[in-house]
Amino acid sequence: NRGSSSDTAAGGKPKLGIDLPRADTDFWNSYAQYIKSDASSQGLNTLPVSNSQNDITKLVSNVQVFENTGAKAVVMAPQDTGAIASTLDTLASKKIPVISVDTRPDKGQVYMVVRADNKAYGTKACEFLGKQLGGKGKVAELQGDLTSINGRDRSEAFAACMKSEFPGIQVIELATNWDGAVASSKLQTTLAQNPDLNGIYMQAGGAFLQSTLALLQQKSLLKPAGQPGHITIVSNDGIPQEFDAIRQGQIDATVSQPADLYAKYALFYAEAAAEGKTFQAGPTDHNSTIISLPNGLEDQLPAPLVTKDNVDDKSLWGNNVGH
Amino acid sequence: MADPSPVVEADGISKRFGATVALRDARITVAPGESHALVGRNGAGKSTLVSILTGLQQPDTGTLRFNGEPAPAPGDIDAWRARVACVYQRSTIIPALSVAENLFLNRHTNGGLRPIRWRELRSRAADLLAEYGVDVDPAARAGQLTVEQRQFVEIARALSFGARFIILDEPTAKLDARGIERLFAKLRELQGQGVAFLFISHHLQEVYELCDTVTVYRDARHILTAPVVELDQHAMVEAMTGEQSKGTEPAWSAGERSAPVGEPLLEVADLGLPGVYESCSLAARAGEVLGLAGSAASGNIQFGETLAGLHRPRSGTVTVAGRAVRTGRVPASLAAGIGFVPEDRHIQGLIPQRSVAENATLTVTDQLGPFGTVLPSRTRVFAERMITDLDIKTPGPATEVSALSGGNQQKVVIARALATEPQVLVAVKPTNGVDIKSKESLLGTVRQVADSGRTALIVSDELDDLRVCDRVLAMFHGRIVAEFTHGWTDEQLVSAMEGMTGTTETKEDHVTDH
Amino acid sequence: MSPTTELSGTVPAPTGRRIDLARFRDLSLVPVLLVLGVIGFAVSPAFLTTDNLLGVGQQATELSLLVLAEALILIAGRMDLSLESTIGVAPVIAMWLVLPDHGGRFNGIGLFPTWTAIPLCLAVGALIGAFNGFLILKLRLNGFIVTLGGLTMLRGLQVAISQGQSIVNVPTSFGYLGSASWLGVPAAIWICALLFLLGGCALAWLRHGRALYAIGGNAEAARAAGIRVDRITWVVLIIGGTLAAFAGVLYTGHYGSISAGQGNGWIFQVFAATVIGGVSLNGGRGTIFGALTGVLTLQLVVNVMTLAGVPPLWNQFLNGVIIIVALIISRFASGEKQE
Amino acid sequence: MSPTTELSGTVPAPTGRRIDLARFRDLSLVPVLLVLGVIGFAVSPAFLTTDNLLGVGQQATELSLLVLAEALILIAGRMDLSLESTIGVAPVIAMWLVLPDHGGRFNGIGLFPTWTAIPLCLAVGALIGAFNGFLILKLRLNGFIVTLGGLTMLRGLQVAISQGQSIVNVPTSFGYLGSASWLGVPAAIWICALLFLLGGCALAWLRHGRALYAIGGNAEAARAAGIRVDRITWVVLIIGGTLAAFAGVLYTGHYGSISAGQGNGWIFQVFAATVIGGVSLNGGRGTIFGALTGVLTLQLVVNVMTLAGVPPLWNQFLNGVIIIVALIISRFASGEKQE
Ligand SMILES: Nc1ncnc2c1ncn2[C@@H]1O[C@H](COP(=O)(O)OP(=O)(O)OP(=O)(O)O)[C@@H](O)[C@H]1O
Ligand SMILES: Nc1ncnc2c1ncn2[C@@H]1O[C@H](COP(=O)(O)OP(=O)(O)OP(=O)(O)O)[C@@H](O)[C@H]1O
Ligand SMILES: [Mg+2]
Ligand SMILES: [Mg+2]
Repeated sequence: NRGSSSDTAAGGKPKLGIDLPRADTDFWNSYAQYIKSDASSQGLNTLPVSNSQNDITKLVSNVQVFENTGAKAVVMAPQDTGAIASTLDTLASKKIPVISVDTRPDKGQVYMVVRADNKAYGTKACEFLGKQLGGKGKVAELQGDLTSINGRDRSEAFAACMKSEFPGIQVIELATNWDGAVASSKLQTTLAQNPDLNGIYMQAGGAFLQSTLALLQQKSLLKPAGQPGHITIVSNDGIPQEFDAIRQGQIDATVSQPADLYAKYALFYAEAAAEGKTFQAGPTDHNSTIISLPNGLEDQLPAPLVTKDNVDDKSLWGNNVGH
Repeated sequence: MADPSPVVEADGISKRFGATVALRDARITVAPGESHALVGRNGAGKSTLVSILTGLQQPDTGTLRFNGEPAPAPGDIDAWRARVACVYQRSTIIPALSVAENLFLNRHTNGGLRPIRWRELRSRAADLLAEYGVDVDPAARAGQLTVEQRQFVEIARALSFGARFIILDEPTAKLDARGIERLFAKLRELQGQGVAFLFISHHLQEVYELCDTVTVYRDARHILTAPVVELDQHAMVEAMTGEQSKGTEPAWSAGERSAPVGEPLLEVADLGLPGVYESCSLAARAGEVLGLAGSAASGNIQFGETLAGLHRPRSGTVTVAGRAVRTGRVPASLAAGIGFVPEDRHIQGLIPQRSVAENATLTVTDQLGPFGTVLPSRTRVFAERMITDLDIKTPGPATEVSALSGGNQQKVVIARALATEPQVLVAVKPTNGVDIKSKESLLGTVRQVADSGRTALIVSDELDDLRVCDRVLAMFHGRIVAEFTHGWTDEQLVSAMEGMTGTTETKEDHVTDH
Repeated sequence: MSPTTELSGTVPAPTGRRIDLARFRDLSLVPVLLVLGVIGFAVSPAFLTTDNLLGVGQQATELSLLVLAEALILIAGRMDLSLESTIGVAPVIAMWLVLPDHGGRFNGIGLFPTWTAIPLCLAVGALIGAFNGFLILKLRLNGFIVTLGGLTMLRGLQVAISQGQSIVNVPTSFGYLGSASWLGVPAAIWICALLFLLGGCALAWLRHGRALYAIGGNAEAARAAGIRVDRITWVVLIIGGTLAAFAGVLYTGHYGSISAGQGNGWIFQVFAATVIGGVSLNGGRGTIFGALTGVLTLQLVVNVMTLAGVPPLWNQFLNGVIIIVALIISRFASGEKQE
Repeated sequence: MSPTTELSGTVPAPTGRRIDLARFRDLSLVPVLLVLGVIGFAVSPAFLTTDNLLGVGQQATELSLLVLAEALILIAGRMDLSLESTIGVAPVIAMWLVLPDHGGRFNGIGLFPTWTAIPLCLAVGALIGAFNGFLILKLRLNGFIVTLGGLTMLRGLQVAISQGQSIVNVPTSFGYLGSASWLGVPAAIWICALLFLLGGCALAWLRHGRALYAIGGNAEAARAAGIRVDRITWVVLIIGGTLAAFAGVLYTGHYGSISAGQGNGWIFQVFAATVIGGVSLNGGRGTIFGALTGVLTLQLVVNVMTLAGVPPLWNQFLNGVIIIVALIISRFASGEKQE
């Protein structure tokens, strides 16, 4: 796909501008692969896919290029939900609809937000952990970057749920900047201080899984579920490595953040938007609900909790990724 | 001598830096055991030749042979060092390292993998320094030494290589009289052992004192080589400058002037900087050039710097034209009309990467345009005037000052001090590293300052500098110990600077014509 | 190689050549910009449109102000890494001071009326600069590490005050400059152009501007020449902080909110732009104009790469390669060794 | 600042006293470490346990190797920012060269047998150092910007090769050193201690080690003394790259995979540790031991803050504050101005 494409769209399809938020995490790479394969299998007419490297200013400049090269709809995943506002306004003024994946912009018109509910992630993790621990114990929470909306939603929901449902559980919050090494180091300290730690909630398996497992392995704390001293671990993302870990009994559960559905419905809505279709709030044909936001609509995709029981479910994206 | 071939033989050497031709088809030959002087005006290419002879730079053209054999490969400095040792003009002391390490840099041990025996190194260093009568702890950081001590470390290092040929590029510029004495003693001793020297200096009497043969360079070319005895000072200066030299007595000589009278323009009362100098008082009248002599540790330099506002004295007052100067602040001193030529142009004098014009006008940026602006046109005009007045050799006012030769750089520093048209010019070693011709003109400039009804204070230990003075005060260990009106003899002044003076000599006229 | 090299044409170059070269030093990135322009033009017809170029210009504004600040500070022989945090924390503190203490998603303490937001923001920037100056000049701490600590501390302060959220409900007055257009060109571009012009003129023709070069070149010599080194350095640090805060104002208007990660990681770009633009890290060298070409180069690289549709995975790699290539071109265009 | 200077280098003080101060310069962080220890002890009984302290030690290993590398390079008067990317890209390239071309989640080209992974990784690090050396010493480009470009480029290369994935299926031989324990102490700690010891001894007692100080102190003078400045600098850059690659080996073993963001953003910490540890950014000064105390300080700060349960929102702020306070303490403990 070359940039100097002619103005006549291939197959008469409208041009779509797609920006990837980053290329250095497993989750977003899977998303990128799905986008690529879905776009080519559906014969969509995409402009060159850009990558904003987790930098809002790059995103804005990429979107500007989309505008200038004739995009009829834009798919983006603004990791900074505030600073995208004026770009959304500009796009709205040019009548270019926007599909926002994974995050919900604070301000500015969007055609559709495609995401799973991050608050629900936190709540699900809390409920699972609370039940497994029988409502008491100590849980370390490996948070993300404090400036990330998704991380914050997960933290808030997790904290709120723990407080109301499982007041007997003490939560130790550890800020990590999405960095596995920082997570490992803080977890190690926490373990030295609280040898009786019996639960861990990792807000991003992609970032923390390997370093946490390596640490626990080194400390001989990776005991199978049911044994005394077992630390219950709930992760988040649903990447294949987490599934492997669940199968081996190293962790107990993860929340599958559906990269495949993100890609699929991002493209679906982009295509629809470019063709001028509209949607209403309410249940959809793909097991989700569209809710209405002050500044647009949001399709809340299902985010199933994966445990040993359903880890081999073929419909989970983590079981289909890659090759 | 078994081998009659010269220790070094350079022929047809050319070297250029951008637009500057530093050497043009130059040659030099030094015979074994010979003490060979190389003289020439600032920028004549002497130091460039040195860096070529020592392998630091490669000539553009020319051949170079040591003892009849071709020179070593350019990168192989060790091989060069075996043939020739050098005291460079620019300091090669590394301040953060200890004295001992500086002395034995890169020769700590024989093998690269053999651990350094520090204790042994220090004792070797102590022995070496003792030969020069330098009393410093070999474990001290070199950065803490005085300029003179550093120079001795440098000299000791070069001489300790055991090379049969040693180059000294202005080694005496940073030494006081006693230091020079010690150096020469050492050099004569080595000469007795058959070591050959190439000696560069702007003090021609040193050439006569030490050397057998002299080579003169001018404008990047070889002019002549002759036995020293066959070339009197006139002829030598003539060869250097290419001009017929005029009378014997320089125009600025203080010889027959009548002592100026009138109100003192500069008055210093009871000035003291703890640990450096104490209760120093002096007064200088308009039209007077006052000398402040003193050896390295006498405190005379710090005294001069204090007048310029670089140090805040503990006690005492400074008055210029009857008005008290706020001490310890350079802008206040400048505003009071004190101009300043600092001791070391590299440290306090120049902004190396800025232009000659900018450096020369640094003190007068407030006069180069309205409303705090600095107009380039005025800056250039101002600088061009300075360049002509002081005869600064530069391609133009926009040239980076670092591309000038040392002597010309010094002139830029003086230009900077004169730019403010100061009432009182405080000049610390104003002719440091400056060639004989430029020295005349620089001292003439200082004299002119006084003659135009202002006053100048020359802080120096160089007798040449002090000869221009109407009056000389000698400092020793932080006190003013003697005063001479014109007509003093070198011996009197030197012994005063060394603290061996009876106070009786003060103010007595020993009129002797020289 | 033997030291007996052969004579190779000793044509005495006419004097003045060196001076001219030195003058062209600031222009050494111009060839790079031209190359980028040609590539951009070849790659996409959208490149040479007003829309695209104005877009590039506006995206460059905030970074360019940081670069202006850093260039001034570097010329004076210092460094300030904390600029990248000032651009975020100054607006946040201003908002915290002016926004009402209830009702919004982000609540302040409502201490000052809303219209004071911009002055307050600038004042915070100045204060940060003054604080850095205090540590560096009074306590004589190492400037690099002080401002590195400052970078972390101020970013942390921003996170703490804003609780990690973006602040969306900024007063319109605060957002105006970053979002308005004057005569069809974004106001931010006008303002930056003006500030660069002012900075450039000050450095070229003002006494205190010239003093920066002297201080950066040899502070001791500047002091001996009567320049108030510490005072001027301090003022420059304060101006730097203020410019960074002002960049924060523009950023906020441009992107519609104060984002929690505002400026995060920019300091590398700031240094890259400043130094490939010819400003020396050792002080005393460089011009504002050179720094500007540095920013434009970096910004054009991103633009051209997006237009060219570089595969996302190779994006960052190419970015790095291009910085190095730009450096090589500008080194050989200026003919000067860089140390 | 008042313009009154101290009299530098006038009177050679009655020897002994000043030298001792200079020697204590390397110890100037020791008071800071003590204070941190006391705070840690007060804050939690878990602080002074073997478990915790060994944990801190192991967490410090990878960073400490980068600091060792940077300290050597800084002492020789250069800088290398790209170390933070070398720690990631070297292992990835090694994996790419040894892993089979099918079957795994990450596929390589299987060019070499698996056991060569570590040597290959080190060789890649050395190559990166050599490449930097080429650009800096042969093309005479500015080292700061070259290695800044290198940082971006290498990080991009890592993303491109690994396709942004973490590489989990590393050969056990590759992961061994980072995860093993010898005599109850992590192998990584033994190895780092050994390397620091070697580095420290080389700098103190070997001619070529001392040459680094001479080069960093005054390269021209070093050259005049017969030191092969460029060659030694080049070797130091290569050693630096190799150490960073080795840090990558330890990292991989320690954290169980080669993560795509390995080392991201570390260079700030590397500089902070090195400089608060007393190594001069201008070259020619500092010791390996000082640098080590710098790393330990940074690591202990994180440890103590975690033990103290500092609220996450204030974490980063405090971190910055502590760096500055440490700097102040060490400045007054050593009694030296830092420039
Ligand atoms: N590296 C260089 N780059 C540019 N010009 C240089 C360089 N080295 C020397 N020059 C120029 O070459 C000329 C000769 O300089 P050199 O230092 O050899 O003179 P010199 O005879 O030693 O003078 P002085 O008596 O002042 O020491 C001068 O004009 C100087 O500016
Ligand atoms: N790379 C360079 N570019 C421009 N000028 C240079 C360069 N290297 C040396 N020079 C200048 O060439 C001249 C020759 O150097 P030299 O060793 O004579 O130093 P100097 O300035 O005369 O020393 P001093 O001031 O101590 O007498 C000096 O003026 C020096 O500043
Ligand atoms: Mg010379
Ligand atoms: Mg000279």
